[in-house]
Amino acid sequence: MATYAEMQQIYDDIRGDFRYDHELNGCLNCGICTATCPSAQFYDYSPREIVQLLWTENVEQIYDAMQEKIWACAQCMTCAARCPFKNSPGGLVAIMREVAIKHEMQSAKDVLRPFGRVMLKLITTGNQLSPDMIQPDHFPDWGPNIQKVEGDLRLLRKAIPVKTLQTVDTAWEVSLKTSVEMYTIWEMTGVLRSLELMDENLFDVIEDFIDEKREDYEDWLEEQEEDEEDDD
Amino acid sequence: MAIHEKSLIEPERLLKHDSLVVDGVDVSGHWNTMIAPRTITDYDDDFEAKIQKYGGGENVHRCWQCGSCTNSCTVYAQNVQFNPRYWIYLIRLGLKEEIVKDKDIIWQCVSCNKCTDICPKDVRPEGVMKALSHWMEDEGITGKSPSKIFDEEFLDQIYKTGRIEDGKVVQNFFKKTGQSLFQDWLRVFMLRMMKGLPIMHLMRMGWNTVHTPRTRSWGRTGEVLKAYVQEQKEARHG
Amino acid sequence: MKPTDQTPGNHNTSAEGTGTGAMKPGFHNTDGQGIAGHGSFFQATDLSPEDAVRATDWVRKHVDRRTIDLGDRMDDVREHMEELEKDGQIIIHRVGDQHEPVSVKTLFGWDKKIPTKQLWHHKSCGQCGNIPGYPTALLWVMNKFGFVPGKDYLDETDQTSCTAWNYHGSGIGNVESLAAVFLRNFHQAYISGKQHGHEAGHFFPLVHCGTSYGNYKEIRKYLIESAELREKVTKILGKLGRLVDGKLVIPEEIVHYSEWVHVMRNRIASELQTIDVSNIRVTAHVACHYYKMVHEDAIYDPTVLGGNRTAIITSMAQALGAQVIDYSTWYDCCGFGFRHIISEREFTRSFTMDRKIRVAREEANADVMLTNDTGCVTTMDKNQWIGKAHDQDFQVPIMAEVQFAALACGADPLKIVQLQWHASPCEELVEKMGISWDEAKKNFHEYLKEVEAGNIEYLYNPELAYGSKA
Amino acid sequence: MGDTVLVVGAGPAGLSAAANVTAAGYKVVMVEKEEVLGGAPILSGYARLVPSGEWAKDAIGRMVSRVEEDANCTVHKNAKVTQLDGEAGNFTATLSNGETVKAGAVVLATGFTHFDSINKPEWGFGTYEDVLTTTQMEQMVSSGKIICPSDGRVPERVAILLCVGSRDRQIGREWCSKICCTVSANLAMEIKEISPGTDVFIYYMDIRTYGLYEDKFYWKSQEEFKTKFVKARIAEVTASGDGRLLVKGEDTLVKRPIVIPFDIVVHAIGMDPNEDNPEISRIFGVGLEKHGFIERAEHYTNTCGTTRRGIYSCGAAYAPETIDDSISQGAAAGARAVADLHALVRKAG
Repeated sequence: MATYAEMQQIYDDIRGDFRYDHELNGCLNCGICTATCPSAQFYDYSPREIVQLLWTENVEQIYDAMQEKIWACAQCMTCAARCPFKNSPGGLVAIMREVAIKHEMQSAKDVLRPFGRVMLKLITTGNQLSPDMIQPDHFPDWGPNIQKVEGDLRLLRKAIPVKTLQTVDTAWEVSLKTSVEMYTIWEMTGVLRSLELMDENLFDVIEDFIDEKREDYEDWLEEQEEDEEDDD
Repeated sequence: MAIHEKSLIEPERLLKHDSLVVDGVDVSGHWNTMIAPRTITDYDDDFEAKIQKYGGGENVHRCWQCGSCTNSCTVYAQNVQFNPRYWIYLIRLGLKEEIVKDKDIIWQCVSCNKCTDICPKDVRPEGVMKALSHWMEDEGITGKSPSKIFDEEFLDQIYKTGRIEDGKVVQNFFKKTGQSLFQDWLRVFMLRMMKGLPIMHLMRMGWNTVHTPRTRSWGRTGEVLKAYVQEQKEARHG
Repeated sequence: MKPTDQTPGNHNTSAEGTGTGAMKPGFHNTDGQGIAGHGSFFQATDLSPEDAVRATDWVRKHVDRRTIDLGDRMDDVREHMEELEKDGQIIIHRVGDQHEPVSVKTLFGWDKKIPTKQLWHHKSCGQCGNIPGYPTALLWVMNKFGFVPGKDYLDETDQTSCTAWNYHGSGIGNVESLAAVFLRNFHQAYISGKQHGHEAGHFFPLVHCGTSYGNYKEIRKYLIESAELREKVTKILGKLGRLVDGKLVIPEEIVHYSEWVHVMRNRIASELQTIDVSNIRVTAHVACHYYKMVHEDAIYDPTVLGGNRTAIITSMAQALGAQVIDYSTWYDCCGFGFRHIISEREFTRSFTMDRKIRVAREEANADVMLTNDTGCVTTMDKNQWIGKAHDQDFQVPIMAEVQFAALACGADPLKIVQLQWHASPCEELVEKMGISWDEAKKNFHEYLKEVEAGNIEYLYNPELAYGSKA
Repeated sequence: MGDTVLVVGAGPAGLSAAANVTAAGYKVVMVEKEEVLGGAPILSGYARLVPSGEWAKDAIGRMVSRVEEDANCTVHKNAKVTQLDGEAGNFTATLSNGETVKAGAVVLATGFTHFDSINKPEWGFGTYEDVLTTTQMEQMVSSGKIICPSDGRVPERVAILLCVGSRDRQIGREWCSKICCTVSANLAMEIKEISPGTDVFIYYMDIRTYGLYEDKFYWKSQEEFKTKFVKARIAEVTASGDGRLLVKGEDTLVKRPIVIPFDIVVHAIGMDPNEDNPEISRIFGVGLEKHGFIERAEHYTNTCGTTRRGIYSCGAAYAPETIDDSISQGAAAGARAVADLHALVRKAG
């Protein structure tokens, strides 16, 4: 359990996000957001209550909501499109999630764990999903008919008449240079640092991968230069 | 894969086959788990009128949800789940399922009547709590409350004899509620009472408990009374 | 009212009476008391459909229904972009005449330019990984119009996902990273023409993914609003060599593929369609991130759904002549939920079955549900089989509107529309459209042998995918 | 001319202003853009008025005939002011019918425009025939029959949604329209009176039946006519497969989402600034406040003033207003205009 000062700091961090005033103008407790919220149909979760907690600066219950409730949000943003006050409850939840990560909250770690494969793929390749991630044995609940033509995945991907899609371990082929540019973005915007806080093992794996790819790219650049010299 | 936000779902809304194969695929447990929605999809338009037919519930439609009753409530001060304002709202819209969730606390009203005193629209929340309790008993949602059993014993004696014998009421009440007659407090109570009463009075009480005399020329009055009460009840609740 | 037999609001779409101050015949009550149907005598008894239209029609005297003054709170981000450009802070990647744009109206009646040519395909990771028929159907339709790959469109490897799925799912990421990814991708779009001998700005980005589209629009707003964010991101893009004259490049419009389909719908129907789909009952599901994020920028068309709901998907289905059927959860999300579809699957499948698939079957008796985003197709397509576990076997085929359009234009359901990747019963729809699934499947198996032998048929020259080497 | 007041708009406020000016012995030229006098209550066919309970036709009709029978009042129907020259004490107005009017003072009683529900498309107006506005429901009440426009059946349930076009930043309506709570409570009673088998539900955020409207409308509607007030602002209205309407909201007291079937949904539409206000502002040279209503001058010593000397305003031209208060304000504006003329006479004398 966090101290009051820590909870206050968490609230201050939420409040300090430059989007905060944009996403929260006030609240008349009308319930339109919750009415349109898919999660509210199934969970005891209510964007109205989240907004009310923030609006009334209830730091203890804000902290409480960050243990579990904020992760129920489906981020569909229907609430934002509907709110008569032009608040964005979903946007506020996004800020709260970022702050949960910054404060290394357990809820954020729990939520991230099953997302690890997506994170790995995303950060190393710039794609978030790949065909080889969708294997029937990973998704028994998607049924036996997960695809209608049986056969080797590699071959079926080759049968897509678009060159960039004939891949198996990425959704589309991403050039090496592009991936390396992404790594710079991850570093400079603190994304890798966030990941390190959340899952050190995953971070280590990703860092090794990044180093390797960067070396590949350096090698490739040298080759290019040599080629050019040869051309001269 | 466990549901991370499981505490946000009432257990009865989780639909799950522990062991299930569909089209040759093993989808046991969480692979087939589904959640039933918590959305309210209709009102029971007749429910308010039903409660209004119970004594005390007549004014429930006047409520405008100011919350004075809950704020002033003696029980609420002990248990914030005890919320007359909320139940009144549920009655008005006929949201029975929500009411039933609180079946184990609604009867706890102590009839202090502070709510009725403070209500700006004369809803008489105390009466509504009684009406609601009685409805739940009639529907079999809750068992008979001790006070209901007491009332019945009381009435039964009236019907039979036109009068009540305190000793017998207590005796039968204890029997019907499955409580032992030999309770310490009762023993002390009886002993002290006996000490203070004239001997003739005590003897008459003892005699009456055994012989249960009837009010003079009571005749069929009890039967007529009983039939009338039943008639009234049927007229109210149909 | 028989909503199952008619499109919602289609009683509003009659040709006359939508213009400036237009009044239909019979608008005035004969007793002289009524102005534009405002009469004191409500024409309520036994209304014919025409009279029912009239009963609600007085509002249509308003000229431009949604050109409402929203004060300072709803201003057009594009105007601020112009100011920033004048101020020398950014470069706008404009939709020019060479892109042969079509102008459409958005929610508040503002104009939006949709380029129809010289498009840079900005792919969707979910589509490409999971529903490849999405991009192939789109490219195939463009080829059918005679588009020249490398000139009229470009599909290349120098692009990444928008990364917003991850952000919305896990919370890892931030506005700066999303902004840097957005600007990096769109800078590449801006300069991509050069490698093929065109000017900078030749290709205009066409975003395939609904979430990318919503995310980019939101991020663009933040970029325009916040000098601090621009400064931070300029540093990053500078390091990547992704500035032009030291400035950020921001597109004038952010364009979703379904908007392209919308503006091309009549040409698709008149020039390409070969199959009659008038017997097909269509339900539409519009991606939340298409019309709920930065909602002032979504397309609304008075001739589609009375302009009361966003036009895309419905407009395509109507142009092809299909029956579009309303259903009560039209506005609902699909249940994707970003993290939910991976790690909170109980929610996703429950929501999609209860609020979408069941309703489409029971209320609309739909032959197909059309949508315009990866997440929605995946969610509704893959999660309906498990309904069988709890007596919810509703069987509604799910696909993108562009896949449906390609089918209607004679595309091969497997080779082109790639329906083999779908779990929902698309076979039934294909058969109902008069296409033999079995034959298509047989042909496809034959084709797989060719592929194995290295004889692959491409929609464009594969070399084009590699603009810059590496 | 120094003995004439130009009154623009012949609704309750304008009719009241005109009558008060002539009562003080001065002349009125009245300009009305529609072909009948009476303003919104007549043009939109209101049923019985709040709080008098009189039929609009009778109540406002008396105001109309009082002015029409007044020899000192000249009325131009189907006409607009297209140009206003001069200054306080000496205005010259050119009308669209070619006439010219000289007046010492001007009263703008130009009223409001009903909110157009089409701007709130997710609430189903214009999509479903059984979604109506309060003005349409008033018309139905006037017709004496409560039925679903789609198929003529008697509705089992009617929902009235408050704050349609009011208190909504999404669509740039940040004001409370003041009258809708009371009008809706009144309408619920009228519906129940005509159709006792119909239950009426009012969906609200908070109820603003201020002053004496409280017991006469809110309480009465609830206690005597069994109107149910549900604390939820509705998010969307769609139709179910059986043709009934579904209203989707969150019951904020039960804290659960609701999707409830109804037969008719009524939008309690708010009051927009007169859609002609930009034009009115330009022609008369008066300012508009930020929402688009006519801007008030300093109120304490310049009651009914606008930003231009010699031009006064009243009623719903300023802000959402009740009929009764519009009439009072019209009288006040008339008095202010007369005071100006009187000052001219004294100056001339």
